[in-house]
Amino acid sequence: MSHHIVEFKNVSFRYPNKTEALRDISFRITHGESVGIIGANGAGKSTLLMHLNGYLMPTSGTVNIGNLYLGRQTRQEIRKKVGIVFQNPDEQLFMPTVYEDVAFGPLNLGMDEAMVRERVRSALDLVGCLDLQHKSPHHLSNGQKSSVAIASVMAMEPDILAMDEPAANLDPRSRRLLINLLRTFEHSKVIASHDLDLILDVCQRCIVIREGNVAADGPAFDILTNKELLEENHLELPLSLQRG
Amino acid sequence: MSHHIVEFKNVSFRYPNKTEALRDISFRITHGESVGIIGANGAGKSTLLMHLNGYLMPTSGTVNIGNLYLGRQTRQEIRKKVGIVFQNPDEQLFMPTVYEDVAFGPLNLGMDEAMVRERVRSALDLVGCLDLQHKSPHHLSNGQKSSVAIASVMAMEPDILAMDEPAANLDPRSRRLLINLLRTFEHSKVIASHDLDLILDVCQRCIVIREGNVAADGPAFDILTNKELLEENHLELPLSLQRG
Amino acid sequence: MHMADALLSPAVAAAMWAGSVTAIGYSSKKLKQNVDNKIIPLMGAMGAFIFSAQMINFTIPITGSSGHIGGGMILAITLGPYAAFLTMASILTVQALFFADGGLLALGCNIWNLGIYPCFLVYPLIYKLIAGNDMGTKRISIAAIVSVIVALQLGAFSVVLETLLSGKTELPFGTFALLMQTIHLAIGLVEGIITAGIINYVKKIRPEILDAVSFSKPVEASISIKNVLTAFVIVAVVTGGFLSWFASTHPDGLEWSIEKVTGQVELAEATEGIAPVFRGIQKKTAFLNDYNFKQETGGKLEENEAHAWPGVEAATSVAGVLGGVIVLMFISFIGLGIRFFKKR
Amino acid sequence: MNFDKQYYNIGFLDQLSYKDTFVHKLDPRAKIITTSLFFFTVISFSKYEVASLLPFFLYPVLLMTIGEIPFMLIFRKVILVSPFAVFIGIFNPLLDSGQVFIFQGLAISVGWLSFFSILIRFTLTVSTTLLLIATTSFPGVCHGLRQLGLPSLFVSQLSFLYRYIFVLMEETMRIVRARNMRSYGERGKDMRILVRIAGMLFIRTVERAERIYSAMLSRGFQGDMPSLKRYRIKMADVVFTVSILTFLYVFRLYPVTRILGGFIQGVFS
Ligand SMILES: Nc1ncnc2c1ncn2[C@@H]1O[C@H](COP(=O)(O)OP(=O)(O)OP(=O)(O)O)[C@@H](O)[C@H]1O
Ligand SMILES: Nc1ncnc2c1ncn2[C@@H]1O[C@H](COP(=O)(O)OP(=O)(O)OP(=O)(O)O)[C@@H](O)[C@H]1O
Ligand SMILES: [Mg+2]
Ligand SMILES: [Mg+2]
Repeated sequence: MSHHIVEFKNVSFRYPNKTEALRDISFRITHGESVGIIGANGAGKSTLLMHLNGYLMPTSGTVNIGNLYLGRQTRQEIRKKVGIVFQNPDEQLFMPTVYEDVAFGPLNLGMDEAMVRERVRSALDLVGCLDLQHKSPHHLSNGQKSSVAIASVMAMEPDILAMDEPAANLDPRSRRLLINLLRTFEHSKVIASHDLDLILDVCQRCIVIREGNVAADGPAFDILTNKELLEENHLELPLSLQRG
Repeated sequence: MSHHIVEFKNVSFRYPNKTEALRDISFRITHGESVGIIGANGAGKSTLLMHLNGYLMPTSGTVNIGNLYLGRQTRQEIRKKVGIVFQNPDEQLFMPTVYEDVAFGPLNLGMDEAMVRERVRSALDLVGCLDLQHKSPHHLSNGQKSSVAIASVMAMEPDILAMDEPAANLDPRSRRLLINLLRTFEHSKVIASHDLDLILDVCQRCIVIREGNVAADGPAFDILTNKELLEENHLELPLSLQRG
Repeated sequence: MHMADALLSPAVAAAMWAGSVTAIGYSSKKLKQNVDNKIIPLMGAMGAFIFSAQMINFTIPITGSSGHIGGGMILAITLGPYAAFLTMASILTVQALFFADGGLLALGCNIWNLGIYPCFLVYPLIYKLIAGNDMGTKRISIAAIVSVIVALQLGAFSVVLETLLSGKTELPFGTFALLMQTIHLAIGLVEGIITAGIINYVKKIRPEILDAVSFSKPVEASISIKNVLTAFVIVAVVTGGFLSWFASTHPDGLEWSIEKVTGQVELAEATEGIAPVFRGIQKKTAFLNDYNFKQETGGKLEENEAHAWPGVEAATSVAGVLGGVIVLMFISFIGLGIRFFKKR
Repeated sequence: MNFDKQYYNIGFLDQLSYKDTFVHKLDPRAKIITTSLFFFTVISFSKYEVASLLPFFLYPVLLMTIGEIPFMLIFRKVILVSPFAVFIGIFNPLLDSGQVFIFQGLAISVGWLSFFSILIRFTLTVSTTLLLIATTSFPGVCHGLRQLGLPSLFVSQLSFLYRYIFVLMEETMRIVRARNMRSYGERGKDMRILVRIAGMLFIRTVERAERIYSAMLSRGFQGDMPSLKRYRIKMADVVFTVSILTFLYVFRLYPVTRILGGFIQGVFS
């Protein structure tokens, strides 16, 4: 399993409207690491995550995922390994019912019905939403949608997990469930969030992004207790460390 | 000003798909109070807030806002008093530029151009977005959109302010700005959020919603330190009180 | 398929613009009278939806370049004819401005071809008729597919008429029409299926939307059958007239019609002072009278007619070419000059 | 990916339109009027006209240079949309085969003339259209249309459309991405899924429109969109309009290229 690495080498990305969202960014995540990506609004966190399975392709530089270089040919292969939960759950749920939505990925992998059912059940159970399975996604509250979106990615059992602001809509218990889920997920994971307490709980390592580049990279605890560094990046100490 | 009360009496609400989102809920908010609405995902917080200006109408029971009973005739009048910031800023910014958007409300109130300009300026200043005034909403980052949406509601100088999960997209610095803004707003306010630290900072009183009903109602500090109560409701101690 | 500016004559462009603007004014008035304001954001958002839906369409290869995902019909079914027409007009406006799809002059034609037919003819006369009021899945599907096809056929045929009436192309009517109608039959089928699918999906998930959204109730009642019939008669007269004229044995009917439609505009202008000035200048500059325009030996009669067109002479003379090149150089200089001074 | 490109195309033209040059500052009405008359002038030439159309490039070139719009952008978009015009026009040389001599011994068919004429017109009209939007901004155009007398309901709804194109397209883009992530190649991309996605987008659009409406109501909306007077006719607008109209008039009525060419020829002969 040592091949589930993620490596960015001098990656730049410019949106077609000329916004330079990533500038010559490099880092390497080895197998099993859990990495938090933090930074101000507009720093480039989401853009970075979208490179992980080739929704965006670097304008220059190379992205290496599990020993495959990201390119038009390898994209399909890479998508089987990397599961991404996006910022807005509404955009991730497109099937008529929760069940069908979570089953969509496994079905496309060609599994048989019984196995799919099992996968869906366990994924929904993981996020505590088993009782929502016959509801339609637009009849859910925001937090319920987020949980289902997480389940739909977990049902694919990805080798590398990436999440963009996964806790924004969750109530504290679902957030705690998510934290536990992330802690028990033993492969590599990359989490972008403003919820620094979550990062502190889940990640060993933390990368601070500023204007599309790495501003700091190191053990999560060191970075998240460095008040000065955080404030330079429009961040604050994790709340749990603020009054303590 | 003592008439800016908000009173729900035995309000029930059922969505067209038969989900009972509010069940016989009653509470009363007097003038100048700041009230946090907390509860699990799907408890009914957003549904409750949408009753405040008649976007949804109770299936049974009465809603009394500033001594007007919510009904099809009074809705228009009530909307002038209540400013609501919904969860998604994109739905709230509908004019071509930030300036026009913030000016929309005051213009509809029939003010003259000079006064409108003054209102817009001060509202944008409040959220630190004065320099964005000639931009189009689609050129803003998520966090900036949230801030402008807040300004567009503040420009109406509402008597009662309601916000649904206002800090979800904001980075910690913008969140801090919002907290300060809310603290200086002296009329009644109702804030629904999972960010219990924000509630603790801003609200004196706190209402816990469970399955569409009031599970607890009392001083914010008492409720937010009552671990047992919180956990029953899928909540946790505010993060800043957790490790301290 | 969108009509393009370059293929239009002023007369056709102006006529179609007049028609479309009138329809916009009329529909706005009707809407304002009949429907509550809620429809304004709804129309805007639905227009944006059609736009985005077209974009998904691009990822499937069958329809190729620019299938317009049954825009007109889906709007008519959900918003009612007036609102749907205005929304369609807006979509086409945005497309004309940002994608240069068609162009601004051709916008009149495009609004007519892709807006009027689906909303005011096909929706009330075909869709409503087939779908009826019971709204069964099958009937909706059939109604949607048939209507989209018919609407597209009408639109495509109009493109053919407008192009030929403008006289900028030499394509023979039969070939052109055959080509356009066939292509649009295929496109229409795909779009029809998609339209039917969307309507049925919505009906399954949130049936109340179709009822709530269907502002067609009050509006539809106010579409008087008389108006529809009048419109129909006009269309019938235009097409019928054109066809019968075409069927006539006139040997080069196309040239003739072009002269009738566009040539007269030219002539009218010519008598109002272009021609005299033009001739005056010609006399003064003697070598211009000696332009090198000659018929080839086998030149037929129609070439002689073409000869009489003022444009041909000017375009083909050495002087014209030379002058053109000079002017282009001059313009480039102006352009570069401005750039240069701005930089400093 | 075609879809993203289309989206960014809008975005890019949109961004250009927020520049602050002389052309950008003109009243939208001035630009709308001159541009429409420009179009009518250009297409009013006979179908074999080539040389007399060339001076009209001055107008787009002026807009482009003064408005600081990148040439390549416009050029590329003109090429991108050209197939239809080329397709229709290419039959002219085949079908209209009468020959004309340009020089002794050099003969071409008049069909080629009308084909070139179509291409030139096409380039002129398309580039000018794109330049209009790139120098005016869509809200500006809407404002101009409103002041020129189009119904307010139509114009309001047009500006809503524009606003929500950005929201919905971005949303659609993300949905397509989410689907691609879980569809492993070609599976899951068939028409049924397309229809479902479109259907769901439809529902969400309607629900969104309802929320927008409620946001509008809560800010006092009563049926008429308030409008700020953003533009007043200035001297610059009048000067601009009058000079462009004079330019159009002169170059429509006098075969300037021919006169010029003749003059040069005369000098050298
Ligand atoms: N689709 C797009 N087109 C053009 N520019 C974009 C696009 N999406 C983002 N940007 C720009 O790229 C930069 C990085 O954006 P990104 O979304 O990656 O930020 P982020 O770190 O995820 O911010 P947030 O914390 O608000 O989610 C920003 O300046 C943003 O304005
Ligand atoms: N449009 C809708 N149609 C049907 N049911 C709905 C709709 N919106 C919400 N519900 C249901 O109503 C209940 C209350 O939802 P609501 O959105 O008010 O919860 P909430 O407290 O705001 O949750 P969250 O914290 O996740 O935002 C939930 O059970 C939800 O599934
Ligand atoms: Mg982001
Ligand atoms: Mg909510």
